[in-house]
Amino acid sequence: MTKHQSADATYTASELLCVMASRLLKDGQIVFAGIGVPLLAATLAQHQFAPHLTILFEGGTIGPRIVPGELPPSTNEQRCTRSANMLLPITDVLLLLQRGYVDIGFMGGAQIDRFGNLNSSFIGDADNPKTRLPGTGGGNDISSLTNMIVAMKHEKRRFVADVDFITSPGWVKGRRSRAEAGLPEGGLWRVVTDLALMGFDEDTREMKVLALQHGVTKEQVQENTGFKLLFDKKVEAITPPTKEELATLRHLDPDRRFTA
Amino acid sequence: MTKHQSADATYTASELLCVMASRLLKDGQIVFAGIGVPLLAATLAQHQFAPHLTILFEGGTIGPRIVPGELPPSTNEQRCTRSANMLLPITDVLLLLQRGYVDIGFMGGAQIDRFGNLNSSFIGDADNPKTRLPGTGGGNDISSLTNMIVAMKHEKRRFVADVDFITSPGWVKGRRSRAEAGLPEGGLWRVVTDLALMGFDEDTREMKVLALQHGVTKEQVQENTGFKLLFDKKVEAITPPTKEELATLRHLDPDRRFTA
Amino acid sequence: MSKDALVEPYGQLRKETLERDRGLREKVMSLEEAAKLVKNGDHVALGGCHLSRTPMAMIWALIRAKKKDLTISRSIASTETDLLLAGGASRRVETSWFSQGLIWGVSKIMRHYTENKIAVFDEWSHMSIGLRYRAGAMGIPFMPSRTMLGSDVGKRLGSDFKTMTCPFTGEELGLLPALNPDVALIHVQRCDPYGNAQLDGLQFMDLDLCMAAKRVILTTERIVSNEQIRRAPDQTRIPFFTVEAVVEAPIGCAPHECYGVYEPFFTHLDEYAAITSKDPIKGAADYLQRYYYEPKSWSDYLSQLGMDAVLDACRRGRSVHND
Amino acid sequence: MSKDALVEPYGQLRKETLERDRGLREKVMSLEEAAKLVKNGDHVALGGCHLSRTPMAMIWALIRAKKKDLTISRSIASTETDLLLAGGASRRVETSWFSQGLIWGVSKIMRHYTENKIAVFDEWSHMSIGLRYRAGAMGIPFMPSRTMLGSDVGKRLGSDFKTMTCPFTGEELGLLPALNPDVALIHVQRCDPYGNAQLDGLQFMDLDLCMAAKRVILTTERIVSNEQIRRAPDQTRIPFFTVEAVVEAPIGCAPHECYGVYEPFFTHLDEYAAITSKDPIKGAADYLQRYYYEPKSWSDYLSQLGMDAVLDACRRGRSVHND
Repeated sequence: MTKHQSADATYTASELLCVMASRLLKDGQIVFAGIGVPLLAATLAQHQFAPHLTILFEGGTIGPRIVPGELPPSTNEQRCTRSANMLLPITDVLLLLQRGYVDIGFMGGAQIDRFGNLNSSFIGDADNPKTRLPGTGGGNDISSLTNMIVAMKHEKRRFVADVDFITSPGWVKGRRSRAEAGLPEGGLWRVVTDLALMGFDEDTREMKVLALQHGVTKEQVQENTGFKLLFDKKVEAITPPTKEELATLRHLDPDRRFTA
Repeated sequence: MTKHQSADATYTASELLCVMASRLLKDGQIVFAGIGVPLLAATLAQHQFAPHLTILFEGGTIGPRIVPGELPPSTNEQRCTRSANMLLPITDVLLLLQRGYVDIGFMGGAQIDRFGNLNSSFIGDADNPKTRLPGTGGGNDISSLTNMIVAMKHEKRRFVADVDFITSPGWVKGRRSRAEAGLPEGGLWRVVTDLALMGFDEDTREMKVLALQHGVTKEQVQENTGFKLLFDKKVEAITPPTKEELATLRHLDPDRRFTA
Repeated sequence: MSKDALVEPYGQLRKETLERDRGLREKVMSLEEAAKLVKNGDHVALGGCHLSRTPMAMIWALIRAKKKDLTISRSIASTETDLLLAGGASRRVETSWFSQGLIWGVSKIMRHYTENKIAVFDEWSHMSIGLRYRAGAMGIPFMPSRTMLGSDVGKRLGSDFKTMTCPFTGEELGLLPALNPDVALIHVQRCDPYGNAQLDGLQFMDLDLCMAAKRVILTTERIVSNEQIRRAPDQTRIPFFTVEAVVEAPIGCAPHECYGVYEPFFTHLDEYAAITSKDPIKGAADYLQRYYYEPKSWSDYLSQLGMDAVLDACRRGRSVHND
Repeated sequence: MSKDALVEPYGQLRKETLERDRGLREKVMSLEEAAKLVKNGDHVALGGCHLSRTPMAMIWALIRAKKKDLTISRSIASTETDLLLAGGASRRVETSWFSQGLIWGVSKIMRHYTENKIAVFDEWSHMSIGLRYRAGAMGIPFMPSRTMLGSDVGKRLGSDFKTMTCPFTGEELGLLPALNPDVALIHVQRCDPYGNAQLDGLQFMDLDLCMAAKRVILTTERIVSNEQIRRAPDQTRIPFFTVEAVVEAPIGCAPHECYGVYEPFFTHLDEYAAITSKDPIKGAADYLQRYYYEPKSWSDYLSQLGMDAVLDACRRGRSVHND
């Protein structure tokens, strides 16, 4: 486990992702969150500054309260439903995305490319894969139907020029190709990693570094990326996780189920 | 109110329709019943010989028990739901027809033609009607999606060569025209009136008298019909309502809400 | 914009939806305040069906507020739509069936307005109305179906009802255009101040309506706490983020019924049928004057119906819970 | 016949449905009797999702009965589908996600069977799987949708996933073929002897599955009287006439969860992950031997899981009802 460190705290890469991702959310939003970091980050945002933010889970839950220390193994079990406002069939909770009720979709990622396409299906050729991964789940639906935040570890083998297989479409082949494929507006909005915060160029839709994690250089980010990154004119420095953020996070996940 | 009479009972036309129609049902069937005579007839069948028959109501009820003397004003109120097996949204109960779960649809009718098409929308030209009627309700869906029984009073103005407006399709223009319009199998199966029981010719799909009510002649039926009827080779005589049938019916509708 | 196209373009529908304030927030207000959320010319879809869970208090408030040019849609329309025509609020109705009820005969008000071409009554099959709302709720522009084919109901709708050949099976299908009403009016047994609503008994088309509509106005027999809702989230049928207004309106469907709370006010409905059948214009005007314009409040309206009638309807309504 | 066409022709689907005995009749039987209703080669859809309300007892019975060539579909597949592959019952899986769960990593059994081309794993988006069942439930041959466009998930499905231009809006749409499984296996908290089932908590895709399938086998925590069901008809989620068999199977999802009754058996799932990750072939064979082939009965299987584990899972499961 890589330890990260600021002036007044030590934290894991997963904790860093959770904190950084939580700051991207706004109070009052409706956030479709996957298991792991997304669930924790959205819950952290609720506890810190967004009490009216609503979490949706793929299993069919609208607006639950996550019980600290009782994190669910996926977003489909009863632990996801505690004190929820409503439960819906799976298809119907996914249809909320299609109807346009959701502000942000929020997932982890195995492999991402310069246009923000995600692969969670095949490593290598799909007809003869090196590794068969679990597949899209709701990822394809979420990425097709709303603005996305992806949180993942920043590694060269994960950040590739072209994913082996587009499981969840970002900006497809860049420029207008997403809209031309028939997909609605929305698309990959932010990528949060342990090294940087990235967005996508308005025209070409190539990945662009917007801000750097505490103590990280542009060169380090580029070195850990398998394609040439764009850098924003004004790359900002991210404030490291505060003690309060980390304390809340550790209260939520005392067993380090998702933050080890 | 016309009084009808057999050797051992007196009854109204509506009572006669209920009794005759109930005899067309079979135990174990799933019957989509409209308000009025259909509801009563299906309930009568349950009480007489079909305890495992299931009634569906358009309001969303599956398998209710009708409380004698508390007949609902339509099939959309809570009186329809007493001791039901399940309640569904309206669209979903109608979709049961489309999925093919329903044996028989059972409605009343305002106007019918020789091919069993029903009109409950316009008397006269639709663009300039003499009378605007309430419309199809579920009639079009039921008649499009399952085998139908229609129960109605036998009057010349109701039995016309061509209805002014096809609200609920029977055999459309006869022969293969129903299938050619894209409608599934099924179609108008039986018409029950206070004068006769009718079906439809297998080839031409024209209305054909199968049996006569007690004391009614072929001539009487033809006289009260606005087009030339076919008669089955072997037109049978219908056994009049029994005392038991009438007693059960009057127990169900003591206020004569639908049987006056 | 939405008035021009039969089916709202998807980009526009999404934009309007995302611009709504969908945060978890209180939205309790009066009938009069809620009425301001309905604009002249809006497509207003009514929840419930026929004599059941009709959002009567909100309709009452809209007629009192002198709304105009509303398009009304409902699975089955009854006296509430009579009064929307007679009160001048609507000149267009989309439904599958429109009259007070079988036992009262054909609505003379509906006949007067439609036969004299004062108002338009667009007829769709019952399932088709439901599937139009459902397509709207799902964010798709149409729903395939298998009814209205071969009938004049389908033909009369012209290009609003299309057909296609299924690319998987070669079958002929009807295509129903999605309907995303500007406003849905829904009456529920209980909801919280945010609009999370729990519905007992028959659901009709209400969940689809709420998901499809651009604004939902909930009237409710009672407002309960959000904590009470959260104790049984699998009983919630309408999610708060679809809802724009919550109005507490006890006996809010009178003289129609609310499942488990009260049955229809049958005697009143008989009287309504009698005076509107005799003379649909004067009868409706007199009825509106007495029950809609003169009462100072919804409670005053209920007083006009009479305490005995209220108690009787409630006694019968609760009977559904008896063994 | 149904094996040949991606979407079953409507006439055939209706005919098969109408030929079923849909009368109100008792259909209680044993796991072994119910297993006989599943034929080799059937498309078997599994209810629940991931680790929730998995119809494990029925799957256990099918593997013990040495079923072959089943096509398995599910919203999200987990250890139950591992075992259907490892037990030789299935060589084709249609789902959106297939592994034990994020915290246990990628299923080695899934990898072994798919990477070595012993079994096929057809991947659809999660909503697409749901809409395929829903189209099947509604009796339409396809459902329009707006996902899988622009992705390799859509491309890889070839002509099974089609597109069209909407005749109302000119928009590009995906078309998902209806799915009417031969059999659906569903586990519920309670149902009556006829198959009227009430489901607490998360519903997943189960209602659509029941409406779509040609035969439904219900396993249930407990069988209640029809009178009990009739006291709260608005709580019924599955209508009896879709159901072919009712089997009482307490703790019937173990080691997965059943909402409000028990949570997953986490320690057992950790052990399962350990032995199948080490060697997916031998690990699965040993697991099947111990938990699937050796036990004399479902109760004997539960004994293998251990009384302490059962009590602990139930204690955690009931906690969802605590304030």
